[in-house]
Amino acid sequence: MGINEFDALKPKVGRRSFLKMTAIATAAGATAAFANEGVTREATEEEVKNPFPGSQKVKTVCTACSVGCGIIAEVQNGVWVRQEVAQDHPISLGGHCCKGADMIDMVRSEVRLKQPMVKEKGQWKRLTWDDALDRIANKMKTAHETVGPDSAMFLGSAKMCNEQAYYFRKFAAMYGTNNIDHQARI
Amino acid sequence: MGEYARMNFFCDERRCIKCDGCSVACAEAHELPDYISRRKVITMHEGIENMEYSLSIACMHCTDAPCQQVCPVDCFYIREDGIVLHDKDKCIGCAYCLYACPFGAPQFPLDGAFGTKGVMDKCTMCAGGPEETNSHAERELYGQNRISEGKVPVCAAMCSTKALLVGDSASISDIYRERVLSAGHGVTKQPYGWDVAYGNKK
Amino acid sequence: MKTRYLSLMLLLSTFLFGAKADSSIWGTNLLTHILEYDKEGSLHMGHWFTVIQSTYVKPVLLFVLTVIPLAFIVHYALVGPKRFSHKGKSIMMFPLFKRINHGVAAISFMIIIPTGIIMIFGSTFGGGTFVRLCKDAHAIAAPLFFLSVIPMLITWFSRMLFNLKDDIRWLKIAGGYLSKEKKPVPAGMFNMGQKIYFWIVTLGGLVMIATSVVLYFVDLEIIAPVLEYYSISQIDMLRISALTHNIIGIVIISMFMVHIYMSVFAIEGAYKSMINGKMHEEEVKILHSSYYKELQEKGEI
Amino acid sequence: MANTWGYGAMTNSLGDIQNAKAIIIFGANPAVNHPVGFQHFLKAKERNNAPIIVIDPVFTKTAAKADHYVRIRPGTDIAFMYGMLHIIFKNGWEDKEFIKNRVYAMDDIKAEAEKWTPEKTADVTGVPVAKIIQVTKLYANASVGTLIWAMGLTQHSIGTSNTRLAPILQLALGNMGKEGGGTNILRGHDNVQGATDMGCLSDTLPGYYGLSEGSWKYFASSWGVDFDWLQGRFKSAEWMGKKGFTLARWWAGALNGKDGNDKIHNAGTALKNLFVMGNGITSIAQQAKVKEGLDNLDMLVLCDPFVNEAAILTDKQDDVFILPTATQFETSGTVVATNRSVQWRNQVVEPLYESKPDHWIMFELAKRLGFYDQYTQGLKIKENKKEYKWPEDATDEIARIIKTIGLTGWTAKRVKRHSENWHMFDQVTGRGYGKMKGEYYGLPWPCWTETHSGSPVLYNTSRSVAEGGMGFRNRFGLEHDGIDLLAAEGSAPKNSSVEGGYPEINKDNIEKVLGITLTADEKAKIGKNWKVDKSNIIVEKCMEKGIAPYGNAKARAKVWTFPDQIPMHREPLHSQRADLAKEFPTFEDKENHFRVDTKYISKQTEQEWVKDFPINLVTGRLVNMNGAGMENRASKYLAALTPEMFCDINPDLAGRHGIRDGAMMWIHSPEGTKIKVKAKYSHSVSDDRIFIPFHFAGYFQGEDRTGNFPAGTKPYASGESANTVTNYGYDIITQIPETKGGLCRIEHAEEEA
Repeated sequence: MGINEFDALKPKVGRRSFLKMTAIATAAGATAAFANEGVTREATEEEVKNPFPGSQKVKTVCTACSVGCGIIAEVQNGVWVRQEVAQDHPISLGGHCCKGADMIDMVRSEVRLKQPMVKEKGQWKRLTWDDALDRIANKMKTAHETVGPDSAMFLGSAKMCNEQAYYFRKFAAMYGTNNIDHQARI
Repeated sequence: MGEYARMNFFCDERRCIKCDGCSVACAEAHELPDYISRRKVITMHEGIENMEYSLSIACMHCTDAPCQQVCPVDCFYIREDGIVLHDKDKCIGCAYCLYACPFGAPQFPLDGAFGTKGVMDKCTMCAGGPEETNSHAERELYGQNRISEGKVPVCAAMCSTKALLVGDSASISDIYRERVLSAGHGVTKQPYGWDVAYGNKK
Repeated sequence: MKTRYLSLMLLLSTFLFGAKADSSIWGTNLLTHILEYDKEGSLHMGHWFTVIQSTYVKPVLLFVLTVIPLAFIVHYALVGPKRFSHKGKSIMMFPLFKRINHGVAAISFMIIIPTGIIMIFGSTFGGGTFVRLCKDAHAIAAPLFFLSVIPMLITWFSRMLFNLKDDIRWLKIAGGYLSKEKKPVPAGMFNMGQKIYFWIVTLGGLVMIATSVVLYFVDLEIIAPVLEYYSISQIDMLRISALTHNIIGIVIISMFMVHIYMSVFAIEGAYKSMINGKMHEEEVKILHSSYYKELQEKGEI
Repeated sequence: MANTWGYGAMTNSLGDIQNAKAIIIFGANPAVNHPVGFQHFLKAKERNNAPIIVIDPVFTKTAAKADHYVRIRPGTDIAFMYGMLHIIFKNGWEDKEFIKNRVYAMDDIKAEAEKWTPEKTADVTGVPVAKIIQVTKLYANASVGTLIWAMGLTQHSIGTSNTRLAPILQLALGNMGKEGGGTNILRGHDNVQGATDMGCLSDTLPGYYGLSEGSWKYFASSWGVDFDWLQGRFKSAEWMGKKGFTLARWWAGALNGKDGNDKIHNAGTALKNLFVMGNGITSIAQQAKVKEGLDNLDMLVLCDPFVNEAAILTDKQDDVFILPTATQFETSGTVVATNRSVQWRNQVVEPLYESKPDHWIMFELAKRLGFYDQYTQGLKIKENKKEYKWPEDATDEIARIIKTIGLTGWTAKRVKRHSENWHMFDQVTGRGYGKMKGEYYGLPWPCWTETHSGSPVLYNTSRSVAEGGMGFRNRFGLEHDGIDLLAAEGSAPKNSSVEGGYPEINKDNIEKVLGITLTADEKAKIGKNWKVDKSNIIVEKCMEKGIAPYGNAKARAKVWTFPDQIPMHREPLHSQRADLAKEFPTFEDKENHFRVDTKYISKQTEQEWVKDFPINLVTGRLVNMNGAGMENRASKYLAALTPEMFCDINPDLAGRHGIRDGAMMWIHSPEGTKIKVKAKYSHSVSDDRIFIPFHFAGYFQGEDRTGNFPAGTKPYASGESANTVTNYGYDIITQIPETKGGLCRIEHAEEEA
């Protein structure tokens, strides 16, 4: 079978095509990654069909570095099905490095920690949230009462959002210590 | 430019910084197994001043695709817009396309009987394969079909510095020409016009 | 000897498996391959592979597959098969080990050759599962062939050495197959035709094995130093291997067809000697006259 | 940097770099660390012909795109910058008008720069004289140049001096407060600017309010809690005002000075409980000490979406809690990018498995510790609600309280609107179009009011305050040594009612400076000064008059409270040049430095380190990972790019030690620790230094500890942590570890049988 025998598989040639793509290219201007002028073919009904019917696009922000690239997450029935391109984001212009392009894998990685665990006598044991928090709080409370609040050290994160970071600081303050820090210092 | 323009990839080596955004975006978007790299970024003369450059490489969707010529089972087909695709149901994993390919694009999982090469996998320019467009079968075999959704192939769309361009050759050269002509004219000015006729006025 | 030989093969194959760790095909050497492709001063192997593979391999094989059987039909019709008396004494030609050896080789050929042909004409068979299975069978039968070709080479080596006097005369009369006369043909235990076939199949077969190993493992670390010495890139080695494999393959296919024709049609019942190991006296006397004389001198007859 | 002109943050934005006419990148590798941001650099190069000058010990991917690459000896950035200043002053390339009007004590810098002739600079930095002159000329003569830096400048014992001299260089050239100029520090993590602003630090409260009683009182009342109650939570009033341990040296607190470790001053107790939330403490310098610290803890709590590798590093057998937290995509909130602009991060999916968001854990713990009501009171104050809504109410709480950096405008509603309409902003200037007109993308702080546009370029006097203009902050008094610290006449922001400098606005001077009279009602409402004015009247009035609430002063080149009043070159503690270490010795040892005694000169002179450890050790990042790398190594695609720990080594150096490409090698540190890594030949490093990435963990001094992972949580790649061999040494002000100028010794590792 030669080049031209693949009629069944070949899209029909037509004028009305790639309309959506044109829109994207225009919006992104001269630096757009995609150039489409002159390529025309009929977009069949099947092709414009969304592969993930009923999915929603959620605008969010990459967690890798401080550039703050936009990420568009496509969510179907509460499952993040794929990562879309935020071509219109004013800082990233749709660009991602490998970390950003792989943000979805952070959520769906198979090696995530799946439940609270504690190490007891050198063995990892599963426990419930209530159990875990009770035990931690007990220890902290005892330490606060006996040796004082400065026996605790809080290491926060530059990966948290502002609100969480702020509440982390507040937590340390209300626990009663200034032993709190995060990654700005490394 | 007629309506038979061909779709191409182009990597601007002055801009490529080997961030591997394209290759990971591709792997992630199509959920490839980790031994398949449809796209990869390669650095030459690493660490040598004024010599080092990087390039992103995948199937280049050649006009005279050698893979298509040598394939014993004719599993390749070239779409009207020049995208070179293949039929995984036909492919026998003989790797002749790999031998013919100048770019090392075809990839083979070693999962056949007794470790023989399995069915070939390569860049589809995010255009899927011969299965019904956007069907489950197509996504399983070839990954997303973004072209049919009117979307840009994911590698170029996610290129961090817009080094990787994709589109029909005329438009790619338009973009590249604009980049070259606008050199030295500042970011806010138009590349053409009277205000810059005699160089860059401060 | 056999066990030692088998363990050697096993060792070799495990070693090969261990060797394919870092890819030089898809790794950082990729760009060098790209630069090499059809560049001035390069081997132009990519180009040659594409041209030869896309333009010549199929037609040539098709030619071989049609013309040779046609020639046989013509030969069969005009000259006809040679018939020998089955009455006389039979002479033990092939002891059991050799017969088994030959049998294994025959089975592997019966698998390798048709599957090889099917792969080359893959598109005619529509590709897909059937051809893929053929490919797998092709790969599985290859070690079988390798297992048989080595002892074959060793045991028949001395008998297959050329004896110029007989062999050139044999060639001149084309083995006597073009005439219906039963004149003794100058040949030892094996005639020139058999010798040519033997050397092509064994040595060519070894080349086929070697190239198939290169093709099978894609990036073969152990040959890297050799390639470096000759400044051949791994991908060019693959291309050379694939071309060699196909060209020699076609030659072997044609020789194999002759071999089959000879044993089944041209000499009636000849194939039986490979089953029971015996050949009748008349047949030996005519077709392997020098060997017959040798036996007579030794007084075995 | 904050000590130079008021705020310590990137002054311009990434998009604004496109306006630069020359770019110097000092100890940063944006092509690898901020690849998407680097496109703006490339555009400046392409469209402005802006030369990119990279000054780095290692030939990075950024250097590969640069016009000029300067291979500098680690830890000599100050020498290099003084060398540049020497040439600039000698040729009169400095911006004299700018210095006169807006800079204090530049003469001191000039005097110091006198000493740094190109020859001297070349000797110290290892850069050829011609290259120094060429680069300086190119940069000084560009109409506007931007200066970029990152960890390469800060992670030194003189890191603070580095980050002071770089702004001074920009001040001398008058590149401050201009589009395409500025000092652009590239932050690391996605919200490192935000978390810093939020005061996740041991020496400040949110918004850089200090630990003084006044600040605490302001916060106590803003949080809706009783100040006495809050003070009662602390050991005593004294400890409420003391800086705590830092991330860099908390382990000293756990070790409590035993076995000759540095002494601590921590309210009479060692650290017992460590509570870690999303912090890869396996990438802190001195891993061996970190491990010891972990082993000595009473309880270790690690909250992370993946297993924090501290859990497998420690030999501690009991009370190691690992709690699964939601990823950032399973919770919403605001994040601040490097250019001070805020974005709303939407929740994408519900937390998977049993994971819970960070704040849920904190709230639950607060409940159990008995201060939940006080803890959440601040969320309800604004609208006097019964129930709060996370995170919107927290966002508004922050906006309500933090005035210092002008977060008043960052209400949840506004931030969300920006992120929803991100397509309506210009990529270069960040200006909004259409309905977003009059606002800059992400409202870069200071965003003074709920209608303010945000300030994309700090200290830009060519814009009015309402459009994001301002002078330098008046933070260090009105005069010093008899010299007026306020800006000179004519250097006020556009449309200002005052032409020259003015002090920061407080209750007493507001009427005088602004030339207004307040009503009695207003007078009753306003706070003591603009920072603690809950009514926000001061700021509102200032906006009307085009006045920046924090004043308009001069930037200072001299910080009279620091050990080095002007930045001075000092050799790293482990210097490759023993002779220079004598000429430029480091600081005196510092007692009670963030609660722990820290060695400087005694470490430097302990022995001639370079004799035994001749090779410079440079650590850095890889493009496919960040931080301790756990979350990236948990992705199979990213892990596949660098499946194991390696060391970039020059073939010459490797050859001298008999190390083949791909062979294993040992790296020994002066601290007596070692790591076993794979050698990777690379010409990017010269033959006196090696480069190792710091994203790996799981192995410790040649020992594979990945067996300690709970089943099914082992990442796809593991390796030695680079920080096992980073050297002792901490910044004199901030205690950032000196990981970028250490020494080491290498040897070929024998293959194990």
